[in-house]
Amino acid sequence: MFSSESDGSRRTPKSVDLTVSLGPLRLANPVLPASGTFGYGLEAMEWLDLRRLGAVVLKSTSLAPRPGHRGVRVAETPCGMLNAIGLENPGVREALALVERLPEGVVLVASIFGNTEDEYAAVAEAFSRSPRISALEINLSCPNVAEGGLAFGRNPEGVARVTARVRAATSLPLWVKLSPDTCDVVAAAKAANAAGADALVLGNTMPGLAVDRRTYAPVLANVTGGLSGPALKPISLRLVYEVYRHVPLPIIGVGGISDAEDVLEFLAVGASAVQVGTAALRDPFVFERILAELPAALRAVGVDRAASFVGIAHRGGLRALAPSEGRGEAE
Amino acid sequence: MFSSESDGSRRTPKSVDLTVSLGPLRLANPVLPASGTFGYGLEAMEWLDLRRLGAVVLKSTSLAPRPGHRGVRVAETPCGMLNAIGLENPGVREALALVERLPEGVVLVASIFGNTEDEYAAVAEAFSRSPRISALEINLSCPNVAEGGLAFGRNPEGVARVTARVRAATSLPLWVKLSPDTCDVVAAAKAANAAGADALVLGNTMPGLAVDRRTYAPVLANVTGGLSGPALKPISLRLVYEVYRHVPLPIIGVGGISDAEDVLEFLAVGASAVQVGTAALRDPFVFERILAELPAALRAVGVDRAASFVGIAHRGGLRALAPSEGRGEAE
Amino acid sequence: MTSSIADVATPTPFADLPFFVKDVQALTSDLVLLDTVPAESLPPDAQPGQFFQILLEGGEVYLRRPFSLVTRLGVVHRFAVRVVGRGTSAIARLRPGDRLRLLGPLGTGFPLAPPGARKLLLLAGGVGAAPLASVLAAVAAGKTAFRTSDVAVVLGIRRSEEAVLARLFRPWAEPLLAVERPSRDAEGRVVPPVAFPGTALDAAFARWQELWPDPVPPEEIAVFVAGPKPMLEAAFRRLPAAARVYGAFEAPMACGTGLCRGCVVETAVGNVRLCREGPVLSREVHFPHLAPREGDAS
Amino acid sequence: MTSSIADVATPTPFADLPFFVKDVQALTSDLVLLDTVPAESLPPDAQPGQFFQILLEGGEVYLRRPFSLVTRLGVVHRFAVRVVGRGTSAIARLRPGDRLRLLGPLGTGFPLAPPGARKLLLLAGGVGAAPLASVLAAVAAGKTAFRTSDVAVVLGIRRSEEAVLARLFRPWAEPLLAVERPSRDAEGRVVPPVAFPGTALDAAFARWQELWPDPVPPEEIAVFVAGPKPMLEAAFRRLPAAARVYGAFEAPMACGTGLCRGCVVETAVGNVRLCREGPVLSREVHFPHLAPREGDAS
Ligand SMILES: Cc1cc2nc3c(=O)[nH]c(=O)nc-3n(C[C@H](O)[C@H](O)[C@H](O)COP(=O)(O)OP(=O)(O)OC[C@H]3O[C@@H](n4cnc5c(N)ncnc54)[C@H](O)[C@@H]3O)c2cc1C
Ligand SMILES: Cc1cc2nc3c(=O)[nH]c(=O)nc-3n(C[C@H](O)[C@H](O)[C@H](O)COP(=O)(O)OP(=O)(O)OC[C@H]3O[C@@H](n4cnc5c(N)ncnc54)[C@H](O)[C@@H]3O)c2cc1C
Ligand SMILES: Cc1cc2nc3c(=O)[nH]c(=O)nc-3n(C[C@H](O)[C@H](O)[C@H](O)COP(=O)(O)O)c2cc1C
Ligand SMILES: Cc1cc2nc3c(=O)[nH]c(=O)nc-3n(C[C@H](O)[C@H](O)[C@H](O)COP(=O)(O)O)c2cc1C
Ligand code: FES
Ligand code: FES
Repeated sequence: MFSSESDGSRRTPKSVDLTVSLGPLRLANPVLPASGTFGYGLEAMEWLDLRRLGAVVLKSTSLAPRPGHRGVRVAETPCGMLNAIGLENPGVREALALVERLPEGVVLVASIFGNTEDEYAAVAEAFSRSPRISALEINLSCPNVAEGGLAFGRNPEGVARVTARVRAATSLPLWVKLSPDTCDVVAAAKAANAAGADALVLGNTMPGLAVDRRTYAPVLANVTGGLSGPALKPISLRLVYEVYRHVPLPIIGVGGISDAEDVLEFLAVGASAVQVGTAALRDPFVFERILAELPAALRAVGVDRAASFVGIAHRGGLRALAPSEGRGEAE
Repeated sequence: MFSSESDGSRRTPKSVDLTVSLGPLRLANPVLPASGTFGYGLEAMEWLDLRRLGAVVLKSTSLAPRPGHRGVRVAETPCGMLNAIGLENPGVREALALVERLPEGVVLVASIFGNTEDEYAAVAEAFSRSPRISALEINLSCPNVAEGGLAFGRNPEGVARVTARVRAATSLPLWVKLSPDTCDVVAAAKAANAAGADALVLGNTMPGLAVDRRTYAPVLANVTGGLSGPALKPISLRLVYEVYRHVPLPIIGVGGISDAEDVLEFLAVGASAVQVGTAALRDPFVFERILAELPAALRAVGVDRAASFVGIAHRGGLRALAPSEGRGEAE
Repeated sequence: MTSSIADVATPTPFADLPFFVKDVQALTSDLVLLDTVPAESLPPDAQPGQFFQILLEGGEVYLRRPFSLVTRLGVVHRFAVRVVGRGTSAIARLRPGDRLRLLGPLGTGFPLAPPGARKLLLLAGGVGAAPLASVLAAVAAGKTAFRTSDVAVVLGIRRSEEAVLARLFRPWAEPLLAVERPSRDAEGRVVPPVAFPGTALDAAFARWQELWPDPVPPEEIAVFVAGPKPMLEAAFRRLPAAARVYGAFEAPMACGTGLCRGCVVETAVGNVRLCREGPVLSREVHFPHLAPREGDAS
Repeated sequence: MTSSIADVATPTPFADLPFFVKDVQALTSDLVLLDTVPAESLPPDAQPGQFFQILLEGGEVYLRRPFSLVTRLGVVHRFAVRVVGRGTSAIARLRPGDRLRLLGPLGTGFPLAPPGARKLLLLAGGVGAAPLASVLAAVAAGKTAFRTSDVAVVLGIRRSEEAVLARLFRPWAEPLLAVERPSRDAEGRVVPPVAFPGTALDAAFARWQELWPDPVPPEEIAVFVAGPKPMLEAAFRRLPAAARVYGAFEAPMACGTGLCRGCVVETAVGNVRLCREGPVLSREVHFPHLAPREGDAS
């Protein structure tokens, strides 16, 4: 009664089940790299066994190669960063050749991007022909290119059109990635659901700008870029929370996740899995660290299945866990 | 040539002109407290001479008193915070009585809020009858209340309707405050301009959520709250930059400003004045500090009028200043 | 319900000053004593129960963290900190010579002369000992209407190892110790042996007669309570209605200066800010409905 | 233009390890020497010109900051840091015992045996001395195709006070010093008196004959350049086309490990990442168009 910390009365499950189901796809664990912060996996395989990851999400890929933006592409901001890479990628043909170099047994999710609905469909078809690719993620929301993504992602009609078009072009599990820079994220999520998405990825970067204090011009050559990292976390947590209440699709949370406790926060608000982006730029060993800490973190809250923690923030938090499962309320 | 820092070749103007014009209103300097983080000025007058501020923006006020949200109202996030105060305020009649206690010579801007267009107009009329109030700021964007603000602020039509209605109800200078959580901030700004706004306040908090790591429930009793502080700065800078290019109204920048250098960043992207919110919660003496540092900061970049720095990021940054004005390019 | 906006009884003179860490001493696995010294000049004198908002340099956390001043001995400002999260963990990792900023003193503390009270009972729960130790120090310094011999201290702790918190009072009095989940020694005796097994409130009632040699009528007793919320509530509900009861409350704060209305609690007199009208609130004024009706068994 | 995505010549074995600050020594008002020692184990050996990504604990800045390793002497990893912004200011404020994390060694450094080269010219601008000092240390340690006597060092500095940077080379060689804006002593003489008044490149051309006792044909000379971008460009444009010229480039980086493509520059062979294919790029491969045409006056 006199102190508010919890104590030894926790149950400590011996082994923890990390597997997650994302619609038709079952993953060994919920920890994935985010698109664009992991290339095609070829660098990281030098220091990381990619098979340990729930899946690898590839860099967003377009039909033809894209050189990306010139000049300064990254800038630091308080507790985060801006990027304006400009979706540099070698095009879908070369991308498919690159993933051939990855070891067997790595679950691959291709992130697709197009300037037009036709292009989205063409990229989807190309990836779908590869037996290496297990799912597609539609990048509807990259704020760094004028033509494509964001225009579609901002309103539910655009989301529905692209999703339906890609749905018709592939039989792979289909994830739709939405951004916080939208009129109404719940409406966009519902549109994706109606158009055949199997899961939602929430969210993406938020458009921002950094000023160079030596020149007082924008740091980025592209002027604006996408805000990512811990600064973004509360925004992404809110997207997941809101969509979880209204749309019955599995959610993959992304935005500012840096440690196992962050993963638990996203599971709690309704994500079934998570993606880690910027934190992997700061610490290339972050995946090992999270995967090592996650079982203990789940045990510490008294659950033995990651899946049973999903959405508990909607049910009162730890209070929701049965006394036998969960450490109970702290006092 | 061998090092990239700038050096002694700067011109150092003796005195610096901090006055700014915001349409019909002229302020002695560009540093204002933000609405909701300064109450009605009565606390701060104990430790601060309010007449030193460019103006004082009052807590958003509704027609009738509002109790605000219960329970936990604030939460920390990486480089920022969430608030869900719920627009607690004593109603316009009591607000007018409170400001009577402020010393003469303080320029007051009333922030108005309503659940309906009628209520906005009624609050505007009430404040307009007071000789103490120099301008009105329409809070269209508070994310903490279901009924009012955000619904209006999110689309250009709502912005236009409320602005026009308030414009008709007052002859005071009229500021419209917009949020980053909008479909299209430039369209909203244009709508405010067309409906008779004299200045734009950009931006406001962004909806977010924090999870309590002891209970894994949302920290805030209201579940979601508005993200403010340094984490928000890149988002607000981007709003100011974009609107400055497209709308010919003076802009008051707000979001994460904590020091004189931050003020310069906002002036550079196009703000004529700034508001400081969360930083004043962290440091109640922040205004004195900024006002003390601002002349030197402006001198350091070689300008002797704050106004002549406004928008230089759109003209190439310091390079834009004539060699006699500005320290020139740092190599 | 918003009656108290800017209704400030007394203007609060406070300063924001740089301090150095003098010492960080671990009391238990999650309790530290933080001693700080001003780098430039002294802040204004604090009233017992007032607090400081500590700013950690380096950006590990963004907002300040509120802590009750335990004592000021010479220039040393002492705080007792329970490690519960990110900010308090950072405090526990501080090293001598590290810099902090201290904003304060803030808020409204305990009354120095509660009307009608001859005796004072300090009822501390865990690190709630901090603000109450500041009361005892003020008593010993002759700044209140009480003499040290008028004051009884009951300290409730959760685990036996927290008995070290008694040190905060020890310069001036030996608290009656209550241990909620006592350890036992090899012979099965409660450790420390003098401790009452139970809560501070239980201990106070059980030993009520021993607190002062002569019986004192409740209306002549003031009780200051500081501890977790359930303890405050239980004290307000169970202590005799005639006693003057004051509690030191806690709520998450952003500013600590009354600007943000983040720390507001609902009371009988409307919304009050714990950082300004509080952190010390009076049962009589703010929570009269909690008091037992006259004659109720406690 | 994206030819180089994941085309990695050699896998880069690196580690992310905790280090302690051993010493932070101010060289000038904005230059510090940072000596660090591993808290647990040693990172892999660095090639000259490779860099480490330094993570500051405490959250003052979010991303890591890239710095060339100057030398590793025993377990001491030394960096030379120019204070230009928030992160480098935080580094300048570090105290012995503070913790850091070092990720590295990263990137592709200078070639140890540039084809055909018998002599080596190190052309340093300001804190560009850091990566070139690491080259000289490797030469002295017998890890390259050169002997110390094959190496000439020209150090260009902006202001006389930066002459202390010569210390970085001094264990092994005395650099020819060029001062762009020299101070003068009471008698109007350039300080230090041995210095050439002008840029490092000007100095190199003016004293070309003196760099080595015997004349060396350009095709037998390798030139390693490190300094601000205009210096690199000038060197690439003016140094004889037959010489093998390599430059250490800088760009804002997020990851330093090749993941983000934030540090990409356009070259003759497409977009290359400075953190992986670089930071050392070769004029021949990456910027052949900059080389003067054979016979051009420099
Ligand atoms: C007036 C006052 C006096 C206090 N005196 C003491 C004291 O003497 N010793 C002591 O150990 N603790 C004291 N506390 C509680 C202490 O402020 C919190 O434990 C501390 O802020 C938690 O910070 P954290 O970063 O470790 O926790 P986190 O949970 O990571 O903090 C997140 C946010 O929540 C806030 N928060 C969390 N718990 C509390 C709480 N109980 N009260 C206020 N804010 C909270 C933090 O300030 C921060 O803004 C006092 C609180 C108040 C309001
Ligand atoms: C491979 C490499 C090796 C380097 N070696 C050295 C060295 O040995 N000594 C030294 O003093 N400096 C070196 N630099 C430059 C050094 O990294 C920057 O000066 C430093 O990152 C600036 O950080 P800041 O926070 O002080 O500046 P800020 O301007 O506040 O930094 C903001 C952001 O911009 C980035 N940034 C700014 N300037 C540069 C720059 N010139 N290069 C890369 N990123 C930059 C920062 O890393 C940070 O992400 C090197 C850079 C690279 C790429
Ligand atoms: C350098 C960089 C490049 C990115 N590229 C892509 C991309 O190609 N496709 C995409 O969908 N998202 C891209 N993102 C967004 C991330 O996938 C992720 O949604 C976002 O950064 C938020 O997560 P984080 O805070 O963990 O980084 C990129 C982010 C960064 C920082
Ligand atoms: C505690 C708190 C209360 C706020 N209340 C209001 C309000 O009543 N009206 C309003 O327009 N904005 C309100 N805001 C938003 C601020 O005015 C400001 O737009 C926002 O916080 C961003 O600026 P900052 O990062 O400097 O705080 C509030 C912000 C905070 C933190
Ligand atoms: S904490 Fe801001 S008003 Fe109390
Ligand atoms: S810094 Fe990320 S790829 Fe080079």
